[in-house]
Amino acid sequence: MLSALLIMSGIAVLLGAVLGYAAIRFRVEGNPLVEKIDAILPQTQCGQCNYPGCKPYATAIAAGEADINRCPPGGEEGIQKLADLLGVEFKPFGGDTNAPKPKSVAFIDENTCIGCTLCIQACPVDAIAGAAKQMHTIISRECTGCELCVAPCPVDCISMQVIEEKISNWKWKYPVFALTPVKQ
Amino acid sequence: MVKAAFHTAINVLFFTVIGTTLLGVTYLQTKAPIERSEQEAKLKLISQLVPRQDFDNDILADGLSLTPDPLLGSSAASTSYRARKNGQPVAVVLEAIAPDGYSGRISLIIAIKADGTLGGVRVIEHKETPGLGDYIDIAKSDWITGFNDKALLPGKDDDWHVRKDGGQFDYMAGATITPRAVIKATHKVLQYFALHKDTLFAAAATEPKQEAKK
Amino acid sequence: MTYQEVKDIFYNGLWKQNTGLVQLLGLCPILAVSSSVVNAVSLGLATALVMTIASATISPIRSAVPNEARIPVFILIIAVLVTVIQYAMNAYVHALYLVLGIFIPLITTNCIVLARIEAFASKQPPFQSAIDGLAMGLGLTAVLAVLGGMREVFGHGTLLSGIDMVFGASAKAWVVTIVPDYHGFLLAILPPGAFITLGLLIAGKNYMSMRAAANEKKRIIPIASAA
Amino acid sequence: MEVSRFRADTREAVTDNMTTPYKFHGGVHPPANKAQSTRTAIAQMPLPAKLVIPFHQHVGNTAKPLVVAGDHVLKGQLIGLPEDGISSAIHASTSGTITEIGMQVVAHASGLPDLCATLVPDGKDEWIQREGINFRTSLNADVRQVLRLAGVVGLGGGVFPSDMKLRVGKHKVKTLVINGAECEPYITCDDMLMRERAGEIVKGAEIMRWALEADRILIGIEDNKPEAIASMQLAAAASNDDIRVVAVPTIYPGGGAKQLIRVLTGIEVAAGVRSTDKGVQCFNVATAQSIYRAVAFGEPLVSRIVTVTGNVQRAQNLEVLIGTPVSDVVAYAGALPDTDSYIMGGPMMGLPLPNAGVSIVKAANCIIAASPKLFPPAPPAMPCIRCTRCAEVCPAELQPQDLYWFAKSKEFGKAQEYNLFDCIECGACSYVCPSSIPLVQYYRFAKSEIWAREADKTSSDAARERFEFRESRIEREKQEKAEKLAAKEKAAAEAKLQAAKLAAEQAAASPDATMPAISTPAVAPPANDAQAKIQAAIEHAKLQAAAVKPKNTEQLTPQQLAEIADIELRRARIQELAGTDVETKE
Amino acid sequence: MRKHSHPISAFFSPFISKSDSVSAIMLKVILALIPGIALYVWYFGPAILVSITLASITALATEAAMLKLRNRPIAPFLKDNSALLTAWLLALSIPPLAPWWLIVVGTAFCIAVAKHLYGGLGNNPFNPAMIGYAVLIVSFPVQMTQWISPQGMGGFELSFMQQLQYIFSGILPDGIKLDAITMATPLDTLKTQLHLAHPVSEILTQPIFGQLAGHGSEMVAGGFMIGGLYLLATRIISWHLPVAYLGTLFAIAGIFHLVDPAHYVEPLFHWFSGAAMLGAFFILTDPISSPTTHKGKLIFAAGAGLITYLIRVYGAFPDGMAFSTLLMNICVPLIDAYTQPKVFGKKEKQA
Amino acid sequence: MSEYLMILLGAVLVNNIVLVKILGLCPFMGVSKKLETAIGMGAATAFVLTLASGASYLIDHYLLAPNGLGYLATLSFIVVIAGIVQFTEMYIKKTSPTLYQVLGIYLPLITTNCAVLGVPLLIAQNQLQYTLLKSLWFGFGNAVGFTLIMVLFAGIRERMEGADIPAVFKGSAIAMVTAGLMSLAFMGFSGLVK
Ligand SMILES: Cc1cc2nc3c(=O)[nH]c(=O)nc-3n(C[C@H](O)[C@H](O)[C@H](O)COP(=O)(O)O)c2cc1C
Ligand SMILES: Cc1cc2nc3c(=O)[nH]c(=O)nc-3n(C[C@H](O)[C@H](O)[C@H](O)COP(=O)(O)O)c2cc1C
Ligand SMILES: Cc1cc2nc3c(=O)[nH]c(=O)nc-3n(C[C@H](O)[C@H](O)[C@H](O)COP(=O)(O)O)c2cc1C
Ligand SMILES: Cc1cc2nc3c(=O)[nH]c(=O)nc-3n(C[C@H](O)[C@H](O)[C@H](O)CO)c2cc1C
Ligand code: SF4
Ligand code: SF4
Ligand code: SF4
Ligand code: SF4
Ligand code: FES
Repeated sequence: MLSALLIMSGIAVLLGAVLGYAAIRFRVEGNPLVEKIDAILPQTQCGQCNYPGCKPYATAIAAGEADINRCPPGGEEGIQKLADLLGVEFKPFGGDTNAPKPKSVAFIDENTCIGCTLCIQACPVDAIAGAAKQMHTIISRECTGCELCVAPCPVDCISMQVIEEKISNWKWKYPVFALTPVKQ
Repeated sequence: MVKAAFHTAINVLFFTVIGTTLLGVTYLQTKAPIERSEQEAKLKLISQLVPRQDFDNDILADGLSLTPDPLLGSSAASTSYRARKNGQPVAVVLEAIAPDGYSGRISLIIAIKADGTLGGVRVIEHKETPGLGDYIDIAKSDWITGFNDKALLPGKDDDWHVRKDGGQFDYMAGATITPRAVIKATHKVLQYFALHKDTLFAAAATEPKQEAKK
Repeated sequence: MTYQEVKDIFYNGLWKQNTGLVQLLGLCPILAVSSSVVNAVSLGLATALVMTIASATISPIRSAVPNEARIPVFILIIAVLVTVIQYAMNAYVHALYLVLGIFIPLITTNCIVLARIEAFASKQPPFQSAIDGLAMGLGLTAVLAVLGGMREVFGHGTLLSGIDMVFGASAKAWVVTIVPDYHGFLLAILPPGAFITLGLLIAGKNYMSMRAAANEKKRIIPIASAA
Repeated sequence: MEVSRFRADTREAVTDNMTTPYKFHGGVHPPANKAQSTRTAIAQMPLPAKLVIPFHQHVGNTAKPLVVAGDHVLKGQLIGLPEDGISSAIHASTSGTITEIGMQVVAHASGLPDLCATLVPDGKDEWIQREGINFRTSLNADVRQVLRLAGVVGLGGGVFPSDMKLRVGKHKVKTLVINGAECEPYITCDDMLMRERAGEIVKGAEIMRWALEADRILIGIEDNKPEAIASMQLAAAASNDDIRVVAVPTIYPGGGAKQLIRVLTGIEVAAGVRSTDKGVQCFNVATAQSIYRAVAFGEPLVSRIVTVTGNVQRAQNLEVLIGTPVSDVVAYAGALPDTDSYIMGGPMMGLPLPNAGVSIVKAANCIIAASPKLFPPAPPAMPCIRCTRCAEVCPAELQPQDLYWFAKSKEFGKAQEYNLFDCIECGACSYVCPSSIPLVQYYRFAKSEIWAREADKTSSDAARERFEFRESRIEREKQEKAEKLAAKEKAAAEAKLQAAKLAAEQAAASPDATMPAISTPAVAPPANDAQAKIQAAIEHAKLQAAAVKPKNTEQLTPQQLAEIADIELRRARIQELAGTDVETKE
Repeated sequence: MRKHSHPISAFFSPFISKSDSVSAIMLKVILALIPGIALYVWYFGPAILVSITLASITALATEAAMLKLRNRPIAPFLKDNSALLTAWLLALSIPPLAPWWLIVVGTAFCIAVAKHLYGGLGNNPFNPAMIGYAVLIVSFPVQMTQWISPQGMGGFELSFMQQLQYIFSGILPDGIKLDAITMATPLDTLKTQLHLAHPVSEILTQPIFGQLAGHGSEMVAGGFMIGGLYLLATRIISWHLPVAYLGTLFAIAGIFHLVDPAHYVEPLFHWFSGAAMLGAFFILTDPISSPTTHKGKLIFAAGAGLITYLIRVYGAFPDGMAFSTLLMNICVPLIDAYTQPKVFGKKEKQA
Repeated sequence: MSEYLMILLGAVLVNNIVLVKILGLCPFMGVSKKLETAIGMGAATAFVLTLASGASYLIDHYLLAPNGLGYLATLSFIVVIAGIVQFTEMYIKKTSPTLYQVLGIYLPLITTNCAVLGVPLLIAQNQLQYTLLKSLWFGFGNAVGFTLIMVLFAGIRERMEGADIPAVFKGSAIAMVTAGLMSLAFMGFSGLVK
């Protein structure tokens, strides 16, 4: 019994010392996971995930506080990528998140705009150009479609327009198999 | 830093000491029942070969360590147990190994009565093909009981083969390697017994660790 | 703690987060000792016991353990519990002890034990933790029992063989022969059979969950898209 | 076997010493079906009643329209100006009136409309004034500018602006390859062109050789076109340049630029590598001819030779004005009644036309009238059985079955790893696939998805950058504000020491005035009255304007500035048109 | 116009094609089995035809049932002949006199589990027929070792009716024992006898051995080889697999034989016994479960050859064809991934 | 020499720790979705397993057995394993931050890998009568066996990503079946090492 205690104590003390040392010597700093998650998020910065932007959402996922299925702009594909990265199962959008919408850009009705600059302040990616009292315009190439500028406009001159399919952005479709009966 | 390490060490130490103590206590508490269970298990096995009513000694205490012998197929020392009634030898239980099973060694225990007939054979461990070669296992078939009461008869060595090879033992079609191995091993043990009969029964029940003379 | 909470924990452990079918933890014993119902259930119960006690023990002391020593201390406690159970089994159900062999000490590294402690017991009060440990352990036992039953019936055509190891020789009569004169589909007893049968079980669970989900949504999900 | 036939043929065909015969991996031998359309000489297609000329007929940016509806144009008049970067010019194919500039369905796989000019001919076919230049006394850049404004693009199917391909790069171009292989079944436009206008082709090749400063010219022609080979040899012999006509084995896709270069020179040009970096450049024979016409006569590309074949009564080659409706062309050749669709290009790589109303474009080397009998629909696709027949015929030496597997399951990263972008979409794999899998479709799908994703990625990276920049800017401003505030307070405190209470109050109020109004509109607009509402908002905005300085106008790119200017201009014009009554526009 | 209302239509380039269909390819492979089967019938009686029939029926029924369960169209897949081919190969690898349920269980298992759980034709990582064989031999070793003796060599030759009766009811004609109609196969006999420490030269004098390997079975193997050569000639299989497999087997067996002829038979014995020929031309060549690159095929088949030899000589099973195929099947994805050929223009050396 | 070869072949092929001995299945199932992580996990486990075999042999042979303290086997082994895992984590973090990033989340899981405790326990049961060197070698063999199977399995799983697997079998169910068929194939090696 005594020898048992001695031996185990010896092992334990050694182990404890190693662990204690390790804890200080090799403290984890920063979380590289956040960057990886953030790289997957679409950077629309829309806040539909209930976090103030993509990075905070990424941080929350990394900390295990948020589910991976809360970003509508990322679509199911985004969820799949997050699931792959984190080694968890794919899950469909939760009931309370907005359904993913087709990609759109904001459009300012130039004749109504009063140049109030409120939308400029709302846009998270500086995609609206214009000076005070002058008409504002959306740089559509830089607009992420987050809709954050729509609400603040006092004259309701901003509308979201679905990006329509043109020859320049047309994509080849997935070939359909005649073999598989499509069950509805 | 050293302090933190120290703190962790103390913590682990604390739980280790408690755990070890608990284990020590458990060990002491279960030591006796475990020994009893083990002996019971052994006895149960032996009594399949030598009926309990046939002996009256403490058979497990009457052990004899045997040096390795080609006839036993063993490469390490093994123990034999002697059954006696009223001090008279009744039977000896030997461990043996059939090295040439289909997929490896087959461990056997073999009881030989004092008169040289087999009390019985049991397979303790084998790796033969399930469903084909494993009929030597009493749990699968009673083929192994075919050895009961067989003995070495002068000039009848040819009997110690499967029927296919001209012997007296049955086999299952499609798997003869396994029975051949078991029969051969048993045959050899009987030969060992014939050679060492006296030493096997000689020693008194007092000293189980005593070596058999060669 | 309300009745509903307890119910939820049990539902979680037995079905929704089932260790063998969903979390895929604790697979080694599930696959290795499920060749008969008796082996399976025995080990399952032993594991459940360890989980219950371990969860209940660790929950109150969790704050006393420094973070970097967490896993070693937890696993140390588990190891002690397991060894105690191992010796008890050796003493009182010796035959079973021999059959289960190395898988008894290996309860220590059964992933689900530590996983539950990390995920649940180290965050919840003792009673809840104990219930969770029990529920998870019973979930494991349930999978083991079903798997053991399936493999035994497929493989040997019997059920409950080896029951005498637990309840003594008289229990031999309890063995049920499902298919008399069965040829024995050995594959089911062998390791490949273990994997494949568990695969089928998981698929079965998926099927039921999908059916339930489909019923909920009141529409049929197309099975899969393209060929 | 291939090699030996190659040798035998080339020995006949090549006058001077031969280039080493190389082979490329794979390839298939589909039935040629070329005899039908080579029976008659190239004919001139009569003027159609209406031409629809797309502004985007080439690789690169859409040309910028220079005309508006109602304008009268002459044949060869520039109606589309090349945009910056890769682009090319568009011309009126005949004289007449532009009746519309608008979106019309064009010959594109999407079946979507694109910007086109509709031209109703006046029947005079009156050329605009034009004149050639002497290239030998010009600068390379000038010649290329001529080609750019003449709208010369690759007529081998690639429609890449030819002037871009004639730039002299870092690497010396040793060999100029002229592609007369015409490996696709059915198509004979190059064959007929070589038979009838070999001299112009060779002259065009001389211009290109000069521009590229290449050492020699190799003209590769498949050995199933002996007449073309003979005619080209004759023309080549008349040239002073080092020109060799080489008969190459007939195998599809031997006319692919990479394959032909490999066969003629042994050089392999990998995907993503410019062939000029390897010392070769490749042009189609028809391109050569149109370069000659553009340089020597100032003639822009307003027509091309089109093979009309398939389910028609009179399969033949026609010289067709760009913009002629396909329906006119097939009607001229006499489409048979069971024709149910039209293919632009050959049966291996061609494009099914969305309808017969689309017009002939510069890429249209062939129009095949298709009937279910001629091109029976493919049997339903079965799963891939990994038989690797596709890999055996793939000229790019890919593993099409793997690419298919990844494309099918949308594992695009893997597909790229397996060199998806090396696929030249030749269709040889689909041609031999026993499971009848539309392999090329899968590759096209995967490629366009990957492109789209890359675009998404770039824009999301840009968005992140801008977002982070904005965050840091706001942070900085906050800090500055706080500092200012602190300074003011300090000042106020000092003032208090010296001056009266009133003065102190004034000092305390002043920071409010300089604060940007981030809060919601404080002025409640009068209900129901839009005019008043806006008026109020304007008032409000005016209030803010004093404090707010636009925060993101400093770092705009020139493009963005141009865009804004553009919009301002339009706004001004709209306001001009509609008066100041902006609201009524609603 | 043809279905152009939507941008996606089934009508896309290439518009022409020249190809066998999948079912034609499978049919040709089935036909190529016929010489071997004919010789099989000649030497071992028509029982094999019964197993083939049973296997075919089971395979088609299982295939149809699984397709139905998976909600896939049934007709095109039933007509692709792949299930039939699997069935034939499985039937050829189990003892023809095995009870009827054996082949039924084996076929149903391999079609349902090894093929359809993975998504059916084209998706299975393992060779279905060999999965069937492996399942049967580990589950029913007794039944799987009752090989028929060639031309009544065991003492009695069953008539067709008697064979049928035995397969379906397990009843033998009066007075005939199982031993009289079955015997260990050549490979098995060799193994047993070597186990009993007889030298090769002595073992091979037993009547069940013929010129090269087993009496009769060597001819059957020859028949499969002829069928295999037909497949090679028609380019349905590539040479890499059979050549690498037989070559490796020959080389290893040759080395062992040269070193110790008393314990190791000559290489040709290995070629013409067991399933080596069948395997080299029909089993390893299963396109779906073998690598697609040339180098990969060589590695795959050489590995299979090596493992076959090891199992035959040292392992617990008399023949290693099935297990070596399955073991190499496991490696296929990695082999494929690491043997990707360099593509056009990206080779190290340029001409 | 040939004995060592047999130990290695036995551990890697014939008695493969995962497919035949059925140990270490949780990481086998959990971390085999991607080839890259499977390789990393395999390598890290291999390292710990080999070291643990040697260390526990030493403990068992020199500390426990002479003092009749067999009942401390599980406890002492697992404590040592936990220590080695921590050490490995430390070491990797220090020497190769990139590898650490790949493996980071999996490293602690090694502690609860049955194989890592199972192999030392097998050695301690002493049926094999190994020396220190052989124990290390045996541990290494099992480590190689584990890694090999992980990698091959991950290869198959990656390929199956594109397969048309019935919905109910997608994911872990078909992975189980695959593991079963692999295990079936590995039965072919039985008997190779007697
Ligand atoms: C998979 C397989 C496993 C076998 N396992 C055994 C076995 O465990 N024991 C045995 O004696 N024979 C076994 N055999 C049969 C032997 O190979 C050999 O055929 C048999 O022992 C010879 O018996 P016979 O003399 O009755 O023909 C097995 C055969 C096969 C194919
Ligand atoms: C599969 C394939 C086949 C081709 N066949 C021909 C051909 O037969 N003749 C030809 O001139 N261009 C052919 N091309 C186009 C050439 O690759 C290349 O784009 C052209 O020769 C370059 O000349 P250009 O810029 O003058 O068109 C083919 C391209 C591909 C991908
Ligand atoms: C995977 C597979 C395994 C086989 N196993 C054996 C075997 O173990 N022994 C055998 O002799 N024949 C075996 N066969 C069957 C032979 O290939 C073939 O049927 C042979 O011609 C039968 O004659 P034989 O077995 O008497 O040589 C097997 C076939 C296959 C496809
Ligand atoms: C050359 C060739 C060999 C084949 N070999 C096998 C085989 O060994 N086993 C099998 O089950 N199917 C075989 N098949 C059939 C088919 O590939 C098989 O059913 C698929 O594996 C099922 O997805 C073969 C097919 C071909 C063309
Ligand atoms: S929901 Fe919006 S803010 Fe949130 S992660 Fe997605 S894009 Fe970013
Ligand atoms: S312009 Fe509007 S919709 Fe677009 S990014 Fe800015 S705030 Fe979002
Ligand atoms: S030809 Fe078709 S079936 Fe054959 S490997 Fe290629 S894609 Fe698959
Ligand atoms: S289409 Fe692409 S993959 Fe197919 S053969 Fe041509 S180059 Fe190869
Ligand atoms: S239970 Fe063995 S590794 Fe998880």
